[in-house]
Amino acid sequence: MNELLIYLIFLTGLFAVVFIKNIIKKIFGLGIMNSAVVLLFIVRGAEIGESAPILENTVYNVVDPIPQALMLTAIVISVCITALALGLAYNLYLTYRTFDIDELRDKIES
Amino acid sequence: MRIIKKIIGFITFTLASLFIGILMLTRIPWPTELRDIYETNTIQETGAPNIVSAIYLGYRAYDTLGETIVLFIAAMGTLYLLRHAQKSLFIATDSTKETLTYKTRRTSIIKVIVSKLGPAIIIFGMYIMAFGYRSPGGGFQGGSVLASGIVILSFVFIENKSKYMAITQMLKKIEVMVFILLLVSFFLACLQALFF
Amino acid sequence: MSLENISFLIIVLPLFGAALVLISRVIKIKIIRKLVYYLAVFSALVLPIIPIYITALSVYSGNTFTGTIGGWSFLRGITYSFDGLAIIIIILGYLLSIPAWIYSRAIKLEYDIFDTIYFIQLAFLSAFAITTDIFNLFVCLEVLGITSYVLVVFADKPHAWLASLSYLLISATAMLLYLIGMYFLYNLTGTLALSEIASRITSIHGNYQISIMISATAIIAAIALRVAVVPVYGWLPDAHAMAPHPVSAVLSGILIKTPLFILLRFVIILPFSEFIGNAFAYAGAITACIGVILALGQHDAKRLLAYHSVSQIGYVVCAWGLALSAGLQTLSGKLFFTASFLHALFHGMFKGLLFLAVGTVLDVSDSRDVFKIRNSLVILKQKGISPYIVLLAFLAGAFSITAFPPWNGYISKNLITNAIKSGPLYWLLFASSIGTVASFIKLSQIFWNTHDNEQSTIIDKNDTCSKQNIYISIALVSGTLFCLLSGIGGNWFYKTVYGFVNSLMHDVSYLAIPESIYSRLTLLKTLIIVISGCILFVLLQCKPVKLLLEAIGMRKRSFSGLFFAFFIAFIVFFAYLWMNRILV
Amino acid sequence: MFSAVLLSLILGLSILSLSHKNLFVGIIALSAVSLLSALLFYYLNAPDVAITEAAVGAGLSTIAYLWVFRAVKTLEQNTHADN
Repeated sequence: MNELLIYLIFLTGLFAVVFIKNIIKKIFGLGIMNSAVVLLFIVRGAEIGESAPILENTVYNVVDPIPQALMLTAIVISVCITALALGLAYNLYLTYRTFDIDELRDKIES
Repeated sequence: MRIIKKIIGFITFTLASLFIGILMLTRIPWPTELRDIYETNTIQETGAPNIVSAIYLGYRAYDTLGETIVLFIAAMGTLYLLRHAQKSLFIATDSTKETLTYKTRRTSIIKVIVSKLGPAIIIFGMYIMAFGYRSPGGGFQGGSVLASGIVILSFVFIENKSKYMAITQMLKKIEVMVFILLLVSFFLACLQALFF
Repeated sequence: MSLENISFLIIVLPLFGAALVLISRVIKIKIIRKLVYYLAVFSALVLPIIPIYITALSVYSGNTFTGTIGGWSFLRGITYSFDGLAIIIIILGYLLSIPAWIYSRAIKLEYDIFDTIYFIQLAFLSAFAITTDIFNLFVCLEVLGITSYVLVVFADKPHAWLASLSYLLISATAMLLYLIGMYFLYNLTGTLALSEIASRITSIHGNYQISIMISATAIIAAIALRVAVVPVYGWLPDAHAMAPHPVSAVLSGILIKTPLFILLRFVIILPFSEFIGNAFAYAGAITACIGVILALGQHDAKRLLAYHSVSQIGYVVCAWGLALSAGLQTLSGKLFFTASFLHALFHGMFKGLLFLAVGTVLDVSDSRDVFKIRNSLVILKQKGISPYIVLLAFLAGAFSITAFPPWNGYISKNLITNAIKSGPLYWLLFASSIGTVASFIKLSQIFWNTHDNEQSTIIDKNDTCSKQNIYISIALVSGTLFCLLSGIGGNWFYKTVYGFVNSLMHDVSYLAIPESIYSRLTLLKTLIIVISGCILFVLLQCKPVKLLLEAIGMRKRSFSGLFFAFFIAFIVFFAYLWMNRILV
Repeated sequence: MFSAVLLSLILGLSILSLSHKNLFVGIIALSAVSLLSALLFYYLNAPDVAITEAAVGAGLSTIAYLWVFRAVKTLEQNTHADN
């Protein structure tokens, strides 16, 4: 059930990146896809344990810490990509006053 | 022609997403081997009760270095882009100069709330940084909380542009110092790995 | 200090250089600032040669070292391996980035930011070469990706922004697919080290075969996107044509090849690697052909060169795939792999040189159109740049890429084609060689003299700067010398690379350079290719052919087309693997 | 069950953020997606990821989006004023 929902979230993002023409929404789609991947790792990694991976005296049987550590990196990288893409989109908007990617290509190549 | 292209697009999209779906929906029992290894060894080897912090900043610190560098380059590239955007805008027309002085409405409600909330956020960020090894959090998370605290405060307290420029100069210096600190700590970690 | 720690200096020194460049930004006193800056450059570009040399000697004698970074025990840390593959890639990176860096002094840039990013890229090229951890591979790919997006942006043109944005969007999406593929492999095997995945995947191979295939497809497609093989090459011409010239040289020379060779680390862990090799061989040969056909229809000089990068990477991919399908432990596999790497190295040299030479011409003339730029020698002379050095560099590059005997392209291209011997792959590569000749005759038109429009060459001489021109000359001359010397000393290069490939397989048997490389037959073949290239060029002058090629080359491209091509590659590749499974 | 509810909320919000005409609504919806995933991470025993997602996904990236949105809005108003 959870995986199916995450898959749908991923598809929403992918659809936006491929088919929506507005650059900002493409970048939204990228963020959503990334959230879906992070959710996938965390949801599956939480299956094997029942407490947070912080060891104290009474804690045992923790969830898998590896996906969590990897996803920390993935989240930060995704935000960096978003920021750079936004900078590029803003510059393009400043010059051509549009966010539509096909229109931008036409204006640039003419 | 356009319609054909669109149909091809939809078909390929559907097929590719079907494959991704197979990958995401295959259920295999999650492996526990690495978890067990970390559970038994982390405290002896690193001294940090928080396993995620231990992995993020210890076992896989090399990944974190790469991630920090991605962050650094993205910040540098974005600032470069914005600087050039403003330059080209100034050249383009004189009338657009005003576009860069934003007229924002700062009501007193925002001012009061932010001036109370900002320091609290900054202290929370410092707490997360300092106690990341035993409670959730760590350097990066704390740093980003701290940064959002500073950003929120700067929304309210930067009145004119000259002050803003002074702050960017200071931030530039902080950026350099932090990068050097990062590298120095990396070197120290290397040395520690070599000699001790 | 042990040898392994010295080897890590290869990564640490350029990072240190990048930090020093940043420090020099905030120093107020001018002399100290310059001193720190030159120290940074020295430590990033020159100093690492010593650890590279030491490590290379050790690896060449069969002494590869592996371990985990930071000295943690095996499954916990990130594994690395300094082996033959890593060393040849590091050498490729350093050899080509030094001339490009020298050239970058001649153009207007914000040097501190540019240098920081350039050095970081150099450092992570080495990091990418040594890692054998599947997640660290992802991080390194992201670092290389983000540095190249930012470096493309340095051209400060709207074209470059759009090119960078399209590259960013498609490659970020592909990297997410990589993560999903990695998720499945971790779920299946419970480990991140590639060697460990390899040993576990064979035992569970039967049950989850389809899913393993899809995850392998996802990871391979994400890396193949960076290599720009046939369906997914769409981002490359824009990004490479719009970047500043030294960045184009680096992107074409280094950054599209390293992912291919590192892909080897991933592919050989899979149980069906020889099928993947076959698929790549055919994709490479088709890439070589399509790249040339598209290049013939181009007007923009740098875009034409970018399409030639696509075509030449096709040769590399083809030989790489054949090496994989023959198996790296066999003799012919090693031969193919060596030929593939040599072509990658030599292509990096001559394509970098071509980008720099043609870029110099484009900078001084008003147009980028191959059919409009004329008299460039005169203009160059007026600008104070020595026209003969530029011409020589261009000719060296053109002779190399068209595989003319003493230049280096001759060695590597003929190594590949002679090793293939016959079959459809051979003829595809043959056709693409003919097209290359025709296309470079077309490109050399920019140096032709016409006497009718003298007025366009009136430019005031005041904006010339002799210091910058010296940098251009140094870069171009050193590139020309590289091409010539590596062509003459091809035997030595072959021997060295072969030695590294041997050390990869823990094998010391030695194979001399195939005698047929300077044989009468090969020379005859070169002659045939050159003559038919000339004929093709004449044929291209007639109207209908020209119009057709232009219609193909200048066709309207859309952003979503990039994604459709990516999906098609994904589907076809998976279908190919699936068919092979049914047949076997 | 709780996670399924949260995930369907996230799905709905992400569709809203992509389909709504106003970019501002999209930005806020995206920020809400990040916050809800942070909540889910906390529920799934991943407090570190939750903090990061809340600080970075909902904080910093939303600020970046809002900055671009505001700049674009001012530009639009100025062009209208010029015309």
